[in-house]
Amino acid sequence: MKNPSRKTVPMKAALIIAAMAVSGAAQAATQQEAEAALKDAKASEAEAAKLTNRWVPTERALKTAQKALDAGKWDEAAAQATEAKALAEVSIQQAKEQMTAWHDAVIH
Amino acid sequence: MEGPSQFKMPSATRRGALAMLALAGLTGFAGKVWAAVAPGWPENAFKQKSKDDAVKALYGKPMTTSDKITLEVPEIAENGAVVPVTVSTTLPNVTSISILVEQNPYTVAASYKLSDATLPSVGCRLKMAKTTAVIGVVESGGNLYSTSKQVKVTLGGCGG
Amino acid sequence: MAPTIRVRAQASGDATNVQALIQHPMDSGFVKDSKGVLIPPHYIETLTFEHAGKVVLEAFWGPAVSKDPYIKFGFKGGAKGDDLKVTWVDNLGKTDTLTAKIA
Amino acid sequence: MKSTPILLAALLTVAGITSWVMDEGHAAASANSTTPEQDMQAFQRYFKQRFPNVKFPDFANGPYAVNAEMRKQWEEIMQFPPYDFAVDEGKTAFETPFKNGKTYGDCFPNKGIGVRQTFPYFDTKTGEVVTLDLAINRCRAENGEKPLPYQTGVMASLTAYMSQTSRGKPFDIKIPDDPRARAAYEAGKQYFYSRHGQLNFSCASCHVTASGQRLRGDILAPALGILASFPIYRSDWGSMGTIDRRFTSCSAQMRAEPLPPQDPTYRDLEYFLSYMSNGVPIAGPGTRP
Repeated sequence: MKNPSRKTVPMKAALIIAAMAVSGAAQAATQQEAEAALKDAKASEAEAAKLTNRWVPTERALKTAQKALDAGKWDEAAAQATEAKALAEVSIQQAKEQMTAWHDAVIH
Repeated sequence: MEGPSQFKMPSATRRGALAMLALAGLTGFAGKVWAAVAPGWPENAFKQKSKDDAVKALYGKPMTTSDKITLEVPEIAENGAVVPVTVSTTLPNVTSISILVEQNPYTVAASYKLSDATLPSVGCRLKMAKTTAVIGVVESGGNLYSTSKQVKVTLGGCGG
Repeated sequence: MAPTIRVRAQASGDATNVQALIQHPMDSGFVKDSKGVLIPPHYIETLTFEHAGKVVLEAFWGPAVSKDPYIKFGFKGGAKGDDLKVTWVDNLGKTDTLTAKIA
Repeated sequence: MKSTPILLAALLTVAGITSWVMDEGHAAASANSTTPEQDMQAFQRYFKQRFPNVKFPDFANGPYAVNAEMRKQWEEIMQFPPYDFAVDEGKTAFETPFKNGKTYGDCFPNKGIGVRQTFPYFDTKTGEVVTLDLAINRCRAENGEKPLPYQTGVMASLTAYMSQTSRGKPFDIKIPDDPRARAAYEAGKQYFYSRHGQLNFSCASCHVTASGQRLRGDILAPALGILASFPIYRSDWGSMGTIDRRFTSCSAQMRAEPLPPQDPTYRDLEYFLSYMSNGVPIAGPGTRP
């Protein structure tokens, strides 16, 4: 019998790293940087969507980033896009991990 | 319920309503105009924010606790939006039963006028903003009696 | 308008047991809609039950009565086949009435 | 960046919850090696053992089957349930002919009366899971009517009426001998047990591992029979909601972006859950906190 709790360790680490990445993201940014960050975040979220695992906060951050971009607030747009990207990456990792991990939860 | 009793508002209230009407006309807050008061509805009592003020506005006399009143309420409300409450009593000559919720924005939740044929037991479903006391008030033979119970209200929004 | 009042009145022995359910929003005035705008108060103020020309219960309600409100009470007298008239009036002056038969 | 502390707190909370949920982890096995029939037996055995005092048909009543205090309030509310208005509206809608003179009854076996327990079924012609709600909208389309919104309103009223005519009839879900049907079942099963969303929950985290326990003010319903009372009047909503409304709000509560109503994945999930509940009687419409 496997120890199921071992499986969650990388997940936990990823969650915490994501949170750290987010808190360090508020740097000055140019329009190009903000646009690139948002494009990057959207690409990750598209991958999460393919795995049927978009997250509510990712969507929220993407929307806020887009709004900030439209309003010419590059710093906020970049920061929100970075947050969205970090969240999307964790959601992708979660989905990939769950492709096999779900078996452990099955009633049996 | 028959007749034009709709217009038997106390004059102070009517003046207030008229003033509001004029104000609404000027400022365009038309929504406010439609506030009406049904005949007999104790408007002042429903505005009170404490147990004492509520009882004073409803009955104008003091109350004493009584073990002849049964208050059926849940210990923990499954949802504060729908809390079943029943007040019954073995006291004689009951003319009125009221239900107060102590820490709701307004204390009076419901008040019932009973005829001499009405059995002294009323049940309904109430909203509770938070954990607080529910008070059952009974007017019997011209005197006021009450009993109270704490109902725990927890955050919902999940489960089911 | 679809009927907003449902009544079950049952004669049993020398008394009649009454239960009613009313379709009404009972908006308290403290709740915001999905756009964050306060929903104005809209609640039933009075609800009366009349049997044989006599009011057997007059309810005064406020914003603390639950949405789609319910009431349960009983009165002495009332026989199978008798009429029971139920009327509500709300704070916007809207009203509905229904005459049910005691079963 | 005002969301950061909240986010951080949520993530750290999740890390804690994860280990709590996983502590009760079940023995793993190659899940695909079991048949749906074996899955169902294990599933039902699990809940019977977890709730030894609950009579099998009572699993239709969700939290009220497993919590006495809540059951008392429910019985109070069931004296005159607030869904009665919806059942009336649903009956009228059900019996009112479409513009072409046909009715809903013409689209269903037995004129649509007492058939709720056979949904969802696997349609071997189209190769997909068909729920009652989807069948209702397909019926409308065939008769030149616009589709109804899925989450509440007339759709909830129609399914409330159709469920009421089916009360007491045990769930009777079949998985035909068709690899596509088996694949739909497996997809539903995978979705049920997979963690989704920022809170890292699966359906099973709440409705298997933590079922019967309190989450904030609510008692989590056991997954067995969890769909038998739908549609429901939830006090929290102050209105009726369909299975789609519940799935959508569950997803959102897990901070997973909800799928569109009747998304194939949600339909597969309903197929799996209903099959697991075979034998539990239909009790809908229901009320929930």
